[in-house]
Amino acid sequence: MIDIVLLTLLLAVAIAIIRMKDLFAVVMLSGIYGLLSASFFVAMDAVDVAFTEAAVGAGISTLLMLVVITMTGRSENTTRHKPFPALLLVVITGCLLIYGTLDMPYFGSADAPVHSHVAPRYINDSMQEIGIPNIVTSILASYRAFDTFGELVVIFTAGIGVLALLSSVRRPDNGDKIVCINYSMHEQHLVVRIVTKMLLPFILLFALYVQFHGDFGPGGGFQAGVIFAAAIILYAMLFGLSTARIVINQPFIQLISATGVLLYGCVGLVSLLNGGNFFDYNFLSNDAITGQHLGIFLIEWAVGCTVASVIIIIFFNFADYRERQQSNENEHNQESP
Amino acid sequence: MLVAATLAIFIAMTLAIIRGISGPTFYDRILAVNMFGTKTVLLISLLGFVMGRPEFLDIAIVYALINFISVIAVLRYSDTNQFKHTPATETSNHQSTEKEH
Amino acid sequence: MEIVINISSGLCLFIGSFVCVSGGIGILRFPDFYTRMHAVGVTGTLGAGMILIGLMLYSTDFLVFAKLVMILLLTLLISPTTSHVLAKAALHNGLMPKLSQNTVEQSSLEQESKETASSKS
Amino acid sequence: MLIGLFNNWIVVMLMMIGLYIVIAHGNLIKKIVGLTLFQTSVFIFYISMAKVVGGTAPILADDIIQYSNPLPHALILTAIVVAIATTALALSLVIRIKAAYGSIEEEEIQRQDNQIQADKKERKQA
Repeated sequence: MIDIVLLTLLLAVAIAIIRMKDLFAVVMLSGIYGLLSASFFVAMDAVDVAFTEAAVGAGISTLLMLVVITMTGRSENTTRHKPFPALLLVVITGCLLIYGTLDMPYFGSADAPVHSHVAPRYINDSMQEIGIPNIVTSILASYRAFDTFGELVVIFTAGIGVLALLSSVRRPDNGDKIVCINYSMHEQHLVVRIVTKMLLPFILLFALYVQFHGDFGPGGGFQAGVIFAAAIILYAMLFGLSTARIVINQPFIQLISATGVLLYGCVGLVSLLNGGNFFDYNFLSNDAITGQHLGIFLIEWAVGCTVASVIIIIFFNFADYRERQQSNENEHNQESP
Repeated sequence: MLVAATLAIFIAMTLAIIRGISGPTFYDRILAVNMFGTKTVLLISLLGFVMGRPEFLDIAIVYALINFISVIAVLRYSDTNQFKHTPATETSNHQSTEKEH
Repeated sequence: MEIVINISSGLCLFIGSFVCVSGGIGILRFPDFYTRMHAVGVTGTLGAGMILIGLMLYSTDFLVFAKLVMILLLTLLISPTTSHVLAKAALHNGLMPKLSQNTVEQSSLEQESKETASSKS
Repeated sequence: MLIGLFNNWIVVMLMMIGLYIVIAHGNLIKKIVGLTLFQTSVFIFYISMAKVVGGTAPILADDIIQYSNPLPHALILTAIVVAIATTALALSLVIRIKAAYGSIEEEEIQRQDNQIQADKKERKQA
């Protein structure tokens, strides 16, 4: 029942997104869309996914789009090209897909093909084989560790891509002006600054809690990384990018992101050298369960480091590019009259 | 009572979405998103109790934090000229609100 | 004893949901941004507080109780802050409250007081 | 049938809305939002596939027999983080396009490209 209401709301928001011309409104609605889909994931028992989607879909992705909109302009061109062929194509594809769903098993049926293949083994045996209660974590970090390694490398590569596209060597003489912009912008936000100072230690502690609690409840490296990055982003937004860069400078964070991937790979290599398969944690220690615990612990740390640092890198570069653009514009405005 | 409270939260969420869509100024939209976020925190807490496993309240904490961060982000990055409030930036016909301006 | 707790938690939940719905109606029906924000700011904190207290009375586990307390504290801290920042940003970026026609003088007065306030800060 | 397949139909509609935005809108940011809708619809599809009626979240506890399927959860969890990373890459491309062309409307970019091509041809003929 809950899922039907949530899905209907999702559909309404999506239709509203098509019709909006103001890109700012589109981004705000996509934030609502992220929150709604995360609530849907909770209603579907996917607590780990809801955790991630809440932090990523509703928080970070909205934030990044917002930063970009402030650089690229807010209003969309009203003319759409070829709306009718597009509509026709979409309707035909949609009808075919709906025809395809008629053969699908009904929602929630326990004998659907998905539930008959490997899932029973994960549910029944993971406690004996891995020894941690959260099945999602044991699948993610142990049974399908190689998969997760691939995903981590994708995230790392995306971070490198953003660096390659946006980063530049900072000219030292430009720094003062940027500090000036920051200063004038933030001197009035006293209340938020104080509240943020109170909240920041709590957020960082909570990220660590999520990191370590991932074996027993919803959480783990991905979520902890995103929450940690969100805390740093909050700091950078309110206290200025240059201040945040003093806390976490660019080479350091780049090093951390690479270290994460390296650590992940090394865990696999060590288990290979100890006589097992790649990512076979049973061989990390004399006792199989201890080995599994050690492997999952290390891998969650590797994931957390890489995710946090890549998201921080992405945000820093976006915000940095924006500040450089703004200071260039200011210079231009000062010269032109 | 839990189910009734969940229903009430759903109604409040729907109203917030309507305000978020219809808008007129972009502050109304931020307000709607903010309210929607608070209601989502409550919904998640309630859902935990309705579904019988209330130990996953960590998610609600994350929601509260993320909601704060996104509102701060919106306000932090709305300092450029294109977000200055002028009647020309209005998207719908509620412009009568700003006649005095 | 159990009955008392059940009734009081039900009462808290009922008050909380009523406040939440009235806040929703407020955000939809009020004429301009500031009054809408008033509706959301007041009902958001109160409604969330009542519902969370109701859930606390329901909870049997200590950890669940502690997490609910944490959410309540966060809401009490965050919700007023966001309202404050939002109103301030709206005023700074030139969104004026909707006033009835015969209080235009008042609006100019307000403009002045705003300017003095911003020069002070 | 209506209740049994409702989730799938909504997923199809969301997916098609995303596809329509990607095809029919010229603004690059809107296109990225459309892609996000498309991605999220896939996530919803997987997660609603994993649900078992009467099951609870796949975190083992003593007194629970029926769990939802944890495998799609693990897949989607990583997919969400990958989605944000790729979206960020796309957004940074948009920033560079804006810097190079001064616009993020597809038609304007195409027009400028054609202009450059035509200029080159003219120069060659000359």
